[in-house]
Amino acid sequence: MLSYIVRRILQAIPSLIGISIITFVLLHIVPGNPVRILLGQHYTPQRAAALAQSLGLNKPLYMQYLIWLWNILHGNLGYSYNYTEPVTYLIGHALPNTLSLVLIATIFAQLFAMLIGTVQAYFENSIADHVITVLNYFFYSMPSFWLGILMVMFFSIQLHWFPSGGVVNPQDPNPGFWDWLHHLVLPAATLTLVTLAGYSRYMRSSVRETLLMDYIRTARAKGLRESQVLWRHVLRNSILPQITLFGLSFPALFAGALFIEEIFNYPGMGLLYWNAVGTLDYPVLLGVTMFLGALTIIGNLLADILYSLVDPRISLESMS
Amino acid sequence: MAEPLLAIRDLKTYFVSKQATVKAVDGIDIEVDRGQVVCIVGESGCGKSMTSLSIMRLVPRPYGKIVGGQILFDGRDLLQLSEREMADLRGSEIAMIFQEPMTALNPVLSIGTQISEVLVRHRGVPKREALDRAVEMLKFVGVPRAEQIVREYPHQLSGGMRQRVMIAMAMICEPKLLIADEPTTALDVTIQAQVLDLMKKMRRETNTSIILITHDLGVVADMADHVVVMYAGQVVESVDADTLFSEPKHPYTRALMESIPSLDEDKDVLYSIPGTVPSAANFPKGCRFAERCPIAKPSCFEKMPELREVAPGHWVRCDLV
Amino acid sequence: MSEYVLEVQDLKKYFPIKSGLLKRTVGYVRAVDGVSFQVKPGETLGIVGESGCGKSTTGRMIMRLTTPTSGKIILDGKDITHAKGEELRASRRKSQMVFQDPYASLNPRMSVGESIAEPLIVNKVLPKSEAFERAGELLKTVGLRASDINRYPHEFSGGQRQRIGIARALALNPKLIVADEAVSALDVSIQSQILNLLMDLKHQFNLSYLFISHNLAVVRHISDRVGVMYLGHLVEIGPKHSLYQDPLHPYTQALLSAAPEPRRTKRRERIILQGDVPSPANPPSGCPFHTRCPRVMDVCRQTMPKPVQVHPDHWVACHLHG
Amino acid sequence: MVTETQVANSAGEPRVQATKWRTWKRFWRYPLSSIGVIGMVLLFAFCFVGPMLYHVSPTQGDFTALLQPPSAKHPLGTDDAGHDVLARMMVGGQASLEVGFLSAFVAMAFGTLYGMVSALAGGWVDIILMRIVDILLSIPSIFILLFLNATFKPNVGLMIFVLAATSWLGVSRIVRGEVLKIKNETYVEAALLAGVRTWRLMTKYLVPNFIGTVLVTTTFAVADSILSIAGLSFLGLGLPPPAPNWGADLSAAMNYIFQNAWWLIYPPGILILCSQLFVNFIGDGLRHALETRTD
Repeated sequence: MLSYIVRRILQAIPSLIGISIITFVLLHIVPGNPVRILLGQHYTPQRAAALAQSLGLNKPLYMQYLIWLWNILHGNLGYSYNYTEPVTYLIGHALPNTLSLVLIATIFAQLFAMLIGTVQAYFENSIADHVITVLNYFFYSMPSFWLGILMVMFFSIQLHWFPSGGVVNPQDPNPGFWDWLHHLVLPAATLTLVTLAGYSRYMRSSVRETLLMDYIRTARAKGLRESQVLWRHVLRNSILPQITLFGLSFPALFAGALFIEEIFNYPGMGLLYWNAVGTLDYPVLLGVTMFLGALTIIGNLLADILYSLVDPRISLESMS
Repeated sequence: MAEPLLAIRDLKTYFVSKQATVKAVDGIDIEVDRGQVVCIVGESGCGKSMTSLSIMRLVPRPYGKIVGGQILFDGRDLLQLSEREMADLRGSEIAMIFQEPMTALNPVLSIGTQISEVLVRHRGVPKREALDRAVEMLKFVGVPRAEQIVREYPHQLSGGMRQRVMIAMAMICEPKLLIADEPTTALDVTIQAQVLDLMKKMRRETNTSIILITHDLGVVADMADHVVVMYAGQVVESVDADTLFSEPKHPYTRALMESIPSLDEDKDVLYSIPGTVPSAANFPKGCRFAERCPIAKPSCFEKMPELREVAPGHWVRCDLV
Repeated sequence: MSEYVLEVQDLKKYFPIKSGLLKRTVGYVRAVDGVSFQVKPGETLGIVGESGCGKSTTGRMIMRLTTPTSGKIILDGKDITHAKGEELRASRRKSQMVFQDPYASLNPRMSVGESIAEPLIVNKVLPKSEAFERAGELLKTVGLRASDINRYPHEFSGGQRQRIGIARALALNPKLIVADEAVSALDVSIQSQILNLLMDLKHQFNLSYLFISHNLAVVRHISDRVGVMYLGHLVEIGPKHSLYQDPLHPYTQALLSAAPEPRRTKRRERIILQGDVPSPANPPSGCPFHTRCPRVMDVCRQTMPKPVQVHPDHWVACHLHG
Repeated sequence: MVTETQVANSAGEPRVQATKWRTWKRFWRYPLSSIGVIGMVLLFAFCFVGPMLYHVSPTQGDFTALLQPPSAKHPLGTDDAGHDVLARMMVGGQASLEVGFLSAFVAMAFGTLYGMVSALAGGWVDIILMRIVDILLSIPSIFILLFLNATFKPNVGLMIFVLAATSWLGVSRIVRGEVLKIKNETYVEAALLAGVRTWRLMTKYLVPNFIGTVLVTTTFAVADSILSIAGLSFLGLGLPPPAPNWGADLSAAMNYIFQNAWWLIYPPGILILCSQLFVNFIGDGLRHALETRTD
């Protein structure tokens, strides 16, 4: 097990290098000059040259990359051009917010999806199945940013149940856990709803397929109660594809979080990136992309480990 | 003569959808005595597997429906039982094994769990004890290293071992009736011999009645006390095994025997039954075999023959014998 | 003109087992481990054995769908073991194959006429319109209607599809047809139709067959000579009457005794072999059958027996003989 | 004894239509397909035919009616600059639909080629090509889109290219999987034995047998692209103003959320939602039609 994890992490290194090269090249081949943006009205050729020198932007591209790579090996993601703070510091503040949003949404979405999908598949073609199918289509097709706005409109502006944005109440000198949770409800609910629909569609077809398997017929031929058939025989097999989906859905979740952070003014990775785009803040852009790439790879690794725990046919050794 | 353990009377199992009604089983009568091995033989699509699933009341939903008849088991009509009562019988009084031992076992549960859960469910035996009994049962069906096998998973076993596990699972509650649906079709000849041998041993030692469903007349000759030949959803011949092989009466049974190559006899040309089985969604009104029958008369196409007793205990659905 | 249509010499196929980070080869599955035999013109050689014995791999190597690890395949006097490109294409006009699964062997997106005419068109034997005409004739030859050429595979039953597959195999007038479990997926009544058809065609076109099957009775019926395979080895080969009446190898004896016969009167004493076939990834030393052999001797565990001729043309590889 | 020719009477079998038509029939029999197709036609008509019938400029403000709820003069109300919302909705969808469909088809073509090459080449080529796809897939595409749009001045052509550049990945993976599966089918082996060469193998054996799956994937890619454009515009990075766009209008509407300007918030959202729904319906219809080819 441990050797497997180590090996997978070693295998992730080329992927991470790949991500960094792609992002790095992409950032530097596009038109636009951060120096010009940073200096704004104070722009003069001399100042620009000096600034470029101090930022290391006058070196050849491969040198810039190697320097950046060297720094990263020392835990240094560079300094933001904009905030003059270390990128690690900025990410350190943004990451917990995004992670709590994304993790809470995935966990809730997965749990509800399992429940809903199972009920739908088990009572296929019942009224409940049809109603849920319609709702699923609706939320599956719903753009997250529109749903976010509607949530704010109803639950915040009309009903005053939840705040419309932010992480904590800025007026409160020392906000507690409940305040934080109160601010998290709407963004997390929005992200949950838009991901839930996709998961539960998947779960429905997965349970449907499992129900047709020979071993379910065997379980019934053994006289097991329907609840036993469902819990012991159907569910364990049906969640297998769901686990893979969990691993694969990280990029989409981060994308969804980006819009939600924007709407709810929730200072996470998405908002950080979004603000950096406008000013071509290379170190921040690179840092955020690298981090999300790494998280995606970790997510896949987690999913694989989880999979091997549930499915005895897969041994971690044979998967590499 | 004592009352049979199982008596199927005029059983009809149809698949009903908007487009068509498929008469998979169309009015069959079968009796199984205690300790007897009854083979149901026929080609694919003749309704033999649906018969077995009907006895278990496991006809695939939502389209499959038992539309008529009786299944009297030990004096009770299974078709009248509630779903709950039926579940109590399955695995305990009537057990079943299937053709594909790979897909019939749950891939994510250990062999031990899958065998012992039957005991836990029907006999209320505590889990630990049930596991011990599972080990004993595995030894009984000839599985080597039984103590380790209970902790292993289906994919770690060979086909023959999996079928032994299925048999252990089916027999652990000592059912009165075992239904085996093509239990050796997926196995190699030498492994098939092992499994058939095991089933004979089971029958000897537990006096369980067996319904063996197969398309292989060789297996029938090896195992059966009584044989039921099915064609197009109906029983066409029903007789004790010795008579079947010495004096087959129905043209279909005879044709079937003639079309099999032999291990020690030269045949220049095999008999072959012309055409194909009529579609179960659209049976002809007369005899269902008439179209392919070498001795059919015009009357055969007009009127469906009854299953009649042509000699004591020898039932044939043909008016010409 | 050579004496044999097909000659196979010491044919081997080892599939590498790869493992680890760098996908190193850690061992081999010895699917076929030194098989030799010949097929004469107009002869049918049957190959029987249980699953995993290497009979299908042998057939696929002869068709060059799998590349042999070592050994020689001589088709109609020409060594095709390492044939490539056009040379291989030319060799395939002399040998064709009939597959097991009649449902998977036809392209669902092509009409049966297109499927049958395909070898004629791509080999530029006939122009397109004539190729289709020929496809119609071939359909008649295998007992279907010429008008069926425009229909699609899903409109046919399993037995009919198998006929279509046979018609396709006949299109190029091959000398040899390799039939890999060609009737195993069919019901007995359909099976006998196809067997009769194959025997008809053999006389009509003077074909040779390599007939691979696990069904002993079927192989006996169709073959002139029969070879028995076990764990990648040909353990016995001989004329069918000699082999079925007087099986020499203990495995052949067990196999024959285990095959259920549809008859109640005469019953052979059944030899029940113990255990399963060993894994070809880790075959036993000496004779491959010694782990299950009821008549095993010390020598069997150490040395691989050499084939010896016991009766005319009847060879066996067993220490009990020779 | 029965002879061979007697044996093979294939009489009494119902005629079945050829494969293509059966698939079509299955598609139309699926209730959601027709809703999707009709809905999509209506949506196209709304965006492209609508402006020809409804002659109100989407970009010229009516200064007598700023931020007005629906009225007879402005059936869907006006925004803060007095623009007619209905006119903006009609014109605003044009680019979304164009870019959505075209980019998905560019992605389909490239992804199919890439996946097929990868599967057929095998070995190291396959490993490297797929590793590239894996790496690209682990970067959330919206981040790349954001960045590209922020630095280039986007136009329709560029948007098609940029969106196709991120959505071909999924197609290539699916095609590779399908080709690997079909490559092992017996009918492909039979084709090899018949002497079929690579090009013919690809066009007559591989493509016809996986094109259905690709079509389904492409349909869902259309939905994704339309959503991405709306999303980018929502973040202010779509096609540059003054050209109206659903996403951009929704973003603008957010400023009036406290004034409860619902007529600004519902129309663009509903239109995006409908475009997604209809495309998903069509995709599911196709999937359903292609799922069980033989029964």
